[in-house]
Amino acid sequence: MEKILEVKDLELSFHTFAGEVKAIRGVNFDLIKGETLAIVGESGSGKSVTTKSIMRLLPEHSSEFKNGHILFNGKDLTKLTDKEMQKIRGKDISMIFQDPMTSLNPTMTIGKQIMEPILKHRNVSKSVAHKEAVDLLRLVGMPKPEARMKQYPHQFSGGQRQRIVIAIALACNPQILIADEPTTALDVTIQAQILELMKDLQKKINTSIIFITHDLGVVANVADRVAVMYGGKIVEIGTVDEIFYNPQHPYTWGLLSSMPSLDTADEKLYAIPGTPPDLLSPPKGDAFALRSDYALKIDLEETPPFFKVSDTHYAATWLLHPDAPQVDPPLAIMERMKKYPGSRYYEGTEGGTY
Amino acid sequence: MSLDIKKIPAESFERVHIDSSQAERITKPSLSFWQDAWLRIRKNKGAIASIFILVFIIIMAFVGPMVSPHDAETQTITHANLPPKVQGLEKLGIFDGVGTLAGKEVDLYEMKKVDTYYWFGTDGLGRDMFSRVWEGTQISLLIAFVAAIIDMVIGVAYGGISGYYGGRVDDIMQRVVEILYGIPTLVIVILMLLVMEPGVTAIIIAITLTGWIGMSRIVRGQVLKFKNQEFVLASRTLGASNGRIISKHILPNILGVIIINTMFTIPTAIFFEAFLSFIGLGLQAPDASLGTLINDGYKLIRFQPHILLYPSIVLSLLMIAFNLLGDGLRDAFDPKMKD
Amino acid sequence: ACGGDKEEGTETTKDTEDTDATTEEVATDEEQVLNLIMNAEIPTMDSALVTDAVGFDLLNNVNEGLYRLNQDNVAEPAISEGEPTVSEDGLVYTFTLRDANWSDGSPVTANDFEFAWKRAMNPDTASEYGPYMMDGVIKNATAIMEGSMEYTELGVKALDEKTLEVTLEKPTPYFLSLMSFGTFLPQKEEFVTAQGENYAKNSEAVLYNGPFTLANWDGTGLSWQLLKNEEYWDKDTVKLTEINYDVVKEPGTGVNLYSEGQKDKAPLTGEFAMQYAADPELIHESETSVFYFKYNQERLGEKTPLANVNIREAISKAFNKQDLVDVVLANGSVPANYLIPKDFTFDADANDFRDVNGDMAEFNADEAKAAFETGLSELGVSELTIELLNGDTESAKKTGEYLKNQLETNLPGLTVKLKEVPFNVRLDLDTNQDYEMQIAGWGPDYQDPYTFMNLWLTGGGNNQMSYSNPEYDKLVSSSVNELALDPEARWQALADAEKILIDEDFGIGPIYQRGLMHLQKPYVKGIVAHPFGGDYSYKWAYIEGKN
Amino acid sequence: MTKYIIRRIVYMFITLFLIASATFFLMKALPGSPISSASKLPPSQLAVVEAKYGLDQPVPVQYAKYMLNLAKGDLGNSFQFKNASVTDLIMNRLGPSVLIGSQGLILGVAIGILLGMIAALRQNTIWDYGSTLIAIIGISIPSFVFATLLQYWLGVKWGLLPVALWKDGWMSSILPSIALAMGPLATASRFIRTEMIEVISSDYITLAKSKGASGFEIAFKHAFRNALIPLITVLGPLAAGLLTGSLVIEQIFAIPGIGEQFVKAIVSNDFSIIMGTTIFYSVFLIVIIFVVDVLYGIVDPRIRLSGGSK
Amino acid sequence: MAEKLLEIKNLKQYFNQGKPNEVRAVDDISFDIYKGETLGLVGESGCGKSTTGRTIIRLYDATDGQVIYDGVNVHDKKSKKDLKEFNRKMQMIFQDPYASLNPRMKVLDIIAEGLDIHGLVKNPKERKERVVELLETVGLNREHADRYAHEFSGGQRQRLGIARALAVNPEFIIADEPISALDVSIQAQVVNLLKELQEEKGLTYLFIAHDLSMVKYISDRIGVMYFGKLVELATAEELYANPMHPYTQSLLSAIPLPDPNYERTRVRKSYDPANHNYQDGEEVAMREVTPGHFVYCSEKEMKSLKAISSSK
Ligand SMILES: Nc1ncnc2c1ncn2[C@@H]1O[C@H](COP(=O)(O)OP(=O)(O)OP(=O)(O)O)[C@@H](O)[C@H]1O
Ligand SMILES: Nc1ncnc2c1ncn2[C@@H]1O[C@H](COP(=O)(O)OP(=O)(O)OP(=O)(O)O)[C@@H](O)[C@H]1O
Ligand SMILES: [Mg+2]
Ligand SMILES: [Mg+2]
Repeated sequence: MEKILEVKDLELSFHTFAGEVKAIRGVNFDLIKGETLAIVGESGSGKSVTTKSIMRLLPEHSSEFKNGHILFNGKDLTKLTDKEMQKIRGKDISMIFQDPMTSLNPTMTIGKQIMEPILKHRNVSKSVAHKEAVDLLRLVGMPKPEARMKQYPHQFSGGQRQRIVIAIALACNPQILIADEPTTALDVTIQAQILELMKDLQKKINTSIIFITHDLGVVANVADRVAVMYGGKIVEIGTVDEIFYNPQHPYTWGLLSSMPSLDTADEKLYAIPGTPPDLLSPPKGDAFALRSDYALKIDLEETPPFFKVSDTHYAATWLLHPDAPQVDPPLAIMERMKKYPGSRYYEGTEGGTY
Repeated sequence: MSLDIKKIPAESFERVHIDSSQAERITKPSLSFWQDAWLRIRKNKGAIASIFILVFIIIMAFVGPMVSPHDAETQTITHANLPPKVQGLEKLGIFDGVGTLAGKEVDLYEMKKVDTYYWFGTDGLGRDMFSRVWEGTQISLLIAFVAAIIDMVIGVAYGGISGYYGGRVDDIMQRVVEILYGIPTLVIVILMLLVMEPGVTAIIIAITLTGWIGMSRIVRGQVLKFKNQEFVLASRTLGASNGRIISKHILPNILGVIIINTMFTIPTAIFFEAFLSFIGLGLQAPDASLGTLINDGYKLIRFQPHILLYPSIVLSLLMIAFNLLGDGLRDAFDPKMKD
Repeated sequence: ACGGDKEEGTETTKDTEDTDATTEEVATDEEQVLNLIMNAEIPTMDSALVTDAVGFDLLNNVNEGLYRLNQDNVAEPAISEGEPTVSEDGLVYTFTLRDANWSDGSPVTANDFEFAWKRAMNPDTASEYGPYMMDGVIKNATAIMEGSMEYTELGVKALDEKTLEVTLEKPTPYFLSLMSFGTFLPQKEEFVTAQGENYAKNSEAVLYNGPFTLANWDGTGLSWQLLKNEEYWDKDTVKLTEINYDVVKEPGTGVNLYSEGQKDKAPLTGEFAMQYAADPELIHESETSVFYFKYNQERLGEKTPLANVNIREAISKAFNKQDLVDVVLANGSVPANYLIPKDFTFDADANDFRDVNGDMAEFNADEAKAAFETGLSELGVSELTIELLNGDTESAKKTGEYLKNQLETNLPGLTVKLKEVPFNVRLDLDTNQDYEMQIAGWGPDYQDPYTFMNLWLTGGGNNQMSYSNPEYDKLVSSSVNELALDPEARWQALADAEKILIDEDFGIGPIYQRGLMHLQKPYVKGIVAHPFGGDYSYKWAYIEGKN
Repeated sequence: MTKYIIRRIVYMFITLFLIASATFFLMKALPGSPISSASKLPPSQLAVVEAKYGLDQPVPVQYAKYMLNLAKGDLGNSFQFKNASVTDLIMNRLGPSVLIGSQGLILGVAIGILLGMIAALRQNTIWDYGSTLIAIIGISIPSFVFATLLQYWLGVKWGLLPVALWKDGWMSSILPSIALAMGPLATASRFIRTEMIEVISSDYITLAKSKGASGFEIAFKHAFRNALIPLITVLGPLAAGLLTGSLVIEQIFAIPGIGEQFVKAIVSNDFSIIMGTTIFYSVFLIVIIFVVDVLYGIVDPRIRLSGGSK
Repeated sequence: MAEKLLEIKNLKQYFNQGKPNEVRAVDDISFDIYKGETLGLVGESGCGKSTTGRTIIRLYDATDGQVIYDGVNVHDKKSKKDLKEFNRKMQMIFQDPYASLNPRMKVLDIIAEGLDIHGLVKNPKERKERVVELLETVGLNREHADRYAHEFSGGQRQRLGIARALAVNPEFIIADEPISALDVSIQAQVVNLLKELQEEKGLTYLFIAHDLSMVKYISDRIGVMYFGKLVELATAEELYANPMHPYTQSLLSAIPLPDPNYERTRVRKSYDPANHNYQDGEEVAMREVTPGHFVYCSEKEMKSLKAISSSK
C-alpha cells in the first residue's frame, strides 16, 4: 500500500470581515495509490477547503496556512514555489468541480480547454494535443467528439459539460484526481452515468481519487475508504464498510440514520438538531457535542483524540474511551451494525471481535 | 492519529443532556442588513475616508462662507487677483501672498497694500475665493443632488414599472428606452439649454433629461431578477397585492443598488455641469459653481493657479469621495462579497 | 459693424506703435513670412455676402476698391486714379480707374464695380450688407430694397472701361471713406458668372486685385495663407511674401503658440494681458467699438423706471469706469464718457472729434446717488429692481458682475438682476424691446460720427429703446441733409446731438471704448490697424531683425 | 438573425426620425435669427434674405421640406458659411475628429484595460491603489483643464509635441488624443477591475488554475475575454462620450474638427449645421451601438450563437 | 379512498407560447389529490414539477386545463376576495431556503405576512404571540423572531418557510423540493416536521422532489413526471415494488443508497424514449394497469404490462 499523499495536521484560516474563520482545524489523512477516498460531511465542514489547499487554490490574500504538511510523493506541497506548483497542478493532481455549468470558460471552445493541460504539461505539438483531446472526449463518452471540439460550453448539456470537465482532469493521467461534489448539480440518472464513468476511468489509469460529497449513497457507490468531516476536522475515517456498517462517531450515526432507506417505513427519521458550528469561534471540546444526543461532560471541555477501532478505522469521540459509558446508537445504526462482523451488534456467525 | 489514552476522571464521562433549543441557538449577534453593510463599510478605509471628506465638504459648503471674513459677493476691486495668504502659515514660506506679476515674484499683498488675509486668494474682481469656492460647492452639490434624486425617482419608477409588469408594457417601454438611448445626450442637452432660460433649473432639467435611463435599466434588471425570487412568489401565494410586493419585497431589496447607482450619478452630474460651463451654457452670474469657477480659472493656470486650484481640489475630492464611497457601498451590499 | 458680439476679437484698431515706421530699407535676406492667429473661420470671400470681421479683414488685404485706408487711416485713392470728379450738388462722382489687374492677369474695369455693386443689391444674391451700406447713399438703393425698382437701376454705371459714374441719393460727406469698405469691392463679371454656385467657395474660386492672394483655403478650414499678389499694381510696396493664418479660438492656446514661436502675434484677453503687462512685446491697440448701457424706456409697450431721466442719470454716473477697464477688462480698453470714440474721426485739421465735447456723464457717486433719490421719489418708490441684459461671453459676464456690484453699491435701493444670454437671444430681445437695460456696443461701419449718431434717431432701426428727442433728431438729420456740405457746422451739430444724448437725456450710459492687447514679436513691423472695415492692412508690413 | 437586423434598422430610422424632428422644432423654438446681421436689415430686406433660406414659409412646410431633403441625404446649406452645404462642412471636418476620437478611445481603453487588469490581479496592493488613483484622477479632472496642462507642459515647456494646430500630421493628434483618452481610460480601468475580480473568483478560473495554467495565462487566456464582455456594453456610450470631449479638445488644440464647428454653430445660431451635426452624431451613435452589439456577439459566443439561431 | 381535495384535469402550461422558444413545461396532465394524503411528484430536473405546483397555486395562469379545488375551478376568473380565501387555503413551501426568505425582513414580519394580508390578528401583541407559537411549532423559539433570515442555517430557514405557510392555517400545502437544497444531515428535520404537522393538522401535501428515497418515505402515492408528462402514478409501495414505466424503472435504478453492499450489486437501467416504438395514431395515455396504478402507455403496452403484473 503505497501512500501517494499524506496530509498532516493541516490547519488553515480565512480572514474575513467578521474575523478569522478557522476553516480547517487539524486534518490528517493519507491517500493510497489507486484507491478512492470519499470525504463526507455537512456543508461548511471544510471538505472543499481541504482539497483546495492541497492544490493550493485558495485565495492568497484572505487565506492563511497555519500549520501542517501536505506530502505528495514525499514532496511538501506547502513549500513549493508557485512555478513548481503549476507543474504539479493538472499534471500530477487534477480537479473536478461541483458545478459543470460554471466550471468551463464560456468564451473558449471546449477543444482548447481540453488541449490546454496537454500542451502545458506534455511537450507535444498542437496536432497531437488535438488528437488526444478528441480521444479524451471519446473516452468520456461524448458522441461525435471531432465536431464538438469547436463548440462552446453553452452548447452542451449539464451532464456533457461534466464529462468535459472530467476529460480535462484526466488529460495528463494524473496520479490524484480530486472530485469536489462532481455530481451534486446533476440529476440522479446523469449522476449515475458520471459515477460509472469515473469508476471505469479509474480502473483504466489507476489514479487515486479524493471524492467529496455529502450524499452517502454516492459514497457507498464509489468509495474504498471514507473520511467524515465535521467542523473543520475529520471525525471518523475508515473503509467504506467500516463507516457504513460500524460507525462510531455520533455525527456519522446522525448522518447515516437521517437517510431513509427504501424500506424505512413509518418510524420517525433520526434528525440531527441544530446548526453547524460557527467556525469564527469554534466551540470548545467536541464541536458536535452541542447537537449530539450522546454528549459527555468531557465533550464540552476537551477535544477528543482519535481512537483506533481497527487498523483502518479511527474515530474521534470520547465514547470510544475505555472509561466512557456504553451507549446504544440509534436504531437505524444498530440495524446496520448487525450486518457487520466487526461490530458489537453483529448478529452474523463470523464472530465479532469486540 | 494519537492513541494515547490519558487518565481522565470518571465523572467526565457522564452523559449530559443537551437542551435541543440550545442547539438552535444563534451565536452571532443579530444584525440587520444595514448594520451588516455598515460593518463592512467600516472595514473599507477608502469608503470611511470618503464619508469624512464628504461630510467635511458639505459642512464647509455651508459654514465656509460664514467663517471667512470676506463675503463671496463683495468686490474689492483693489484686491483683485491676490494669491492665497493664511495667518501663521505665511512665515513658513507658503501661503505668504507671493505671486507672479508680469513674470516676477512679488508679494502682491504688500504691493497692493492689502493688510487682510484671503485664504484662497481673490479672483479678478477682488472677491474672496474662499467664500466663493464654498458657495460654488453649495451650488454644485445642489445641482448634483437634485439631479440625482430626480434621476432616481424617474429611473426607479420607469424601470420598476417596466420590469414588474413585464410583457407588453415592458416591451413598449424598453423600445422607448432603446430609442432614447440612440439620441446623443450631449447634443440634446445643449439644444435644451439654448431654448430654456439659463440657470440652475435649466441645468438640472438638462442633466436629468436622459440621465434617468441608466437608473431605469438597472432597476428594471433588478426588478426582473427579484420578481421571480421565491420570497416574492411566497408573498404572492399568501395573496399579497402588487403594492405590497413592490413596497415590502422588491424595493427594499433593490435599494442598495439604487443607492450605489445614485452615488455614481452625483459625480457625473457635478462633472457635466462643469462641462456645460466650459461651452458657456452654465449658470447665470453671479452664481458660481465649482464648474464655472474652474472654467474661470483654467485660463489663468499659468499665472494665478490658485483660482483654478481650489475649486479643482474640491471638485476632485468630491468626485473621488463619491466614487470611492460608491465602490465601498457596492462591496458592502454585494452578497457575492459576503466572505 | 455691430461691435457688441465680438468681445475678444482682432477688430478695428489703430496701431499706435508702428504706424509711423518708415518702410524704406528692408533687409533683403530676411524671410518675409508672417504667422498670424485668427479667432474665427472665413465664412465667405464673396464681397457681396461678407458680414463679419474676418471676411472684411481678408478682403481688405486681397482685394482693392476705389479707395483704401492708408497708414494714417485716411481713405486715399487706390483703384481710382486720383480723386474723382464730383458734381456741384455733390451727387455724381466720376471715377477714373488706374491700370490694375486681377490675379488672372485681366484688367480691372469699371464694369467690375458696376457688376459687383448691382449684384449686391440683387435680391437673388440675398446680400445683407449690400443693401445696408447702400441704403440712402447710392441712388435708388432704397427703392430697390423696397422692391419698387429693379436692382439694375442702381446709381452706378460704367461709362467706359476705365470710367465709373456713381450717383448718390443725397450728398454724403463720408462717401469716399465708404469706398474702401468691403461691400464696394469690384467683382469680375465673367469670372463670377462662370463660377456660378461655386463662386468664392474656396481660394481658387475668387479673383484678387489686392496686395495679396488667398491660397489653401478650402472654404471651411481653420487655416489658409495669403501670398504676395504679383499682379497687384502697387506690388513694389508689398514686402511680405506669405502670411500664414490659423484659427485659434482659445486665447490660452494662442499665447502658447506665440511663446513657442509658431506665431508672430497673439491677441490677449484681460487675464493674460495683466500678466504680460511688463512684457516689451505687449502692444496695445485701441479700437473704435464703444460699449454702453441701453436704457429701455418702454418694455413691450409699458413704461419702465428707466423712462425717468434721473434714474438714467444715476445709473450713468454710478460706476467706476476706470476700475472696470484697469482691473476687470484689463485689455487696454479706456473709460468712455462719450459715444463717438477717440481716435476715430478727425476734422480737416486732424483734430479728433472727441475734442469738441470732451468727457460727459463721468463717474460721480454723489451725483448719482442724488439723482437716484430724486428719481425714486419721482417714481414714488423706495426701491428699484432692474434687469440687466447681458451677453454670455466670459468678459461680458465679468463686466456684468462688476457693474451690478457697482450700481448696487453706489445706488442704495437698487437691485440689479443679471440676465446673461447668447448673442442671438440678446438681439432677439433687443429687437422686441423685451428688456430693461442692456450692455450693448457698436463699432463703426464708416469713418463718420453719423455711423453712431443715427442709431438713436426716433424710430431708428437700432433705437429699440424708445428714446426720442426731436432736437436730437433735428441735429442729427441736419448732418446728412442741409449741413452735409458744410463740414464745420455739421461737426458742431453732431457734437451737440451727442451732448444731448449723453449728458442731458442720459439716453445711453457710455461704459468703455474697447481696446485690444496683443503680443507681437519685435521683428514684425508695419502692420496697420484700421478703425473700421477690414481690421488690418499688411500691405506695408515687413519682417526685420528676426534673425 | 436577419429579422433581428431588420428590427434594429427599423429602430434606427425611428430614432433618427425622432431626433431630426425634435431637433428641428427645438431649433425653431430658439430665439434669434440665424441671419447674422438680422438686426441691421430693414424688414423688406430681411424678408429677401429669409426667403433665400426658405425661412419665410410656415414652420410645418419648412419641416416637411427638411424631412424630405433629409430623406434624400441633403442636410441643407449653412448660414454662416455662405453657400456651403452642411454635408460638405461635416465631411471636411470629419477626418481630424475621427482620428483623435478613435485614437483617444483606443488609447484610453487599452491603457484602461491594462491598469484595470493590474489592479485586479494585484488587488489591494500598491499597484491596485495606484491604478485606482489614476482612474479617479481621470474622471475627476475636467478634460479642458487636463488639455491645458498637457499643452503647457508637453508642448510649450518641454517642446515635445506640437502645442496646437493641425499642422504636423500625426504628431498633432497625439496631445488631443491623450487628453481625450483620460475619460475612457478611467471608465475602462474601473470596469475591468471590477469585472476581472469577479471573473477571477469564478469556477472556471479555478479550474484553469487547477490545470496548472500560470498567472499570465489565467489573466490573458481565460479571464481577459470574459472580463471584456461588460466593457463592450459601455463602449457605445464611451464613444459617444468622446463627443463631449472633442467639443472641448478641438477648441483648445485648434483642430479643424466637427465638434469645434458644432460649438461655433451653436454660438451663431446656424441651425442647419446644428441640425446636420446632431443628426450626424445620432447616426454615429446608433451605428456605434449597433457595432457594439455585433462585437458583443463576437466576444461572447453565447450571444453569437443564440443570435444566430434566431 | 378519502374524498378528493384537488382534481387536476388536462393541465397544460406552455411558456413563450407560439414563439420559437416555446417550452411545454406541463403538457396535459391529470391527477387527483385526496384529503389528508401526501402525493409525491418526482422526475428529473426540468421535467415540469415546479411548474405543475406553481400552476396549481395560480402563480402561473394555466395555458389550458382545470384545477378543481373543493369543487371550484381555481383558474376561473374570481373576485379578489375569493382569491384571497383560496390563497389562504392553499400554501407553498419553496425549494431554495436562501431565496425564499426576504433578506430585508425580520423573521417576525416574514411569518406574520400572511396574518397581515388576511387580517388574522388584531394587534401587534397577538401578532407576536401567534408568530412565536408558529416558531415553536417548527422547533424554533421566541428569540428567533427578531432576527433576519440570513442569520439562519438552511434547515432553520426551511422551517421558517414552513411556519410562514402554516400561519394562515392552510389545508393544502405544495412543498416544492423543500429538502433538495438542504444538507442530508438536516433534511430529516424538515421531513419529520412535515410529517408531524400532517398528523396534527390533517394537512394535504403535494410533495415535489427528485430524491426518490425521501419521497417514498413521506408519500402515500407517487407520480413520476417525464418531460412535462405524468408517466406513472401509484401508491408509494406499489411504485417501488412494481415500477412499470421504463422511465420509472430507470429512475429507481439510478438512486444510490447508503449501503455499500447494495451499491456493489446495483445495476442501472437506462431509458430511451425511442424504445417505445409508438406507431402513428397510437393513443398514448394514462391507463390504470392495476387498481390505483396508472401508467402512461399505449393500449398494446398496457396489455403486456398487465400480463407481467398478473404473473407476479
Ligand atoms: N474564501 C473563503 N473565505 C472565507 N471563508 C471561507 C472561504 N472558503 C471557505 N470558507 C469557509 O470555510 C469553511 C469550510 O468551507 P468548505 O467550502 O470547505 O465547506 P464544504 O465542506 O466544502 O461545504 P459544501 O458542502 O457546502 O461545499 C466554511 O465555513 C466556509 O464559510
Ligand atoms: N417562466 C418560465 N419561462 C420559460 N420557461 C420556463 C419558465 N419556468 C420554467 N420554464 C421551463 O419549463 C421547464 C420545466 O421547469 P420546472 O421548473 O417546472 O422544472 P422542475 O421539474 O421543477 O425542475 P427542477 O427539478 O430543476 O426544479 C424547464 O424546461 C424550464 O426551463
Ligand atoms: Mg464544498
Ligand atoms: Mg423545480
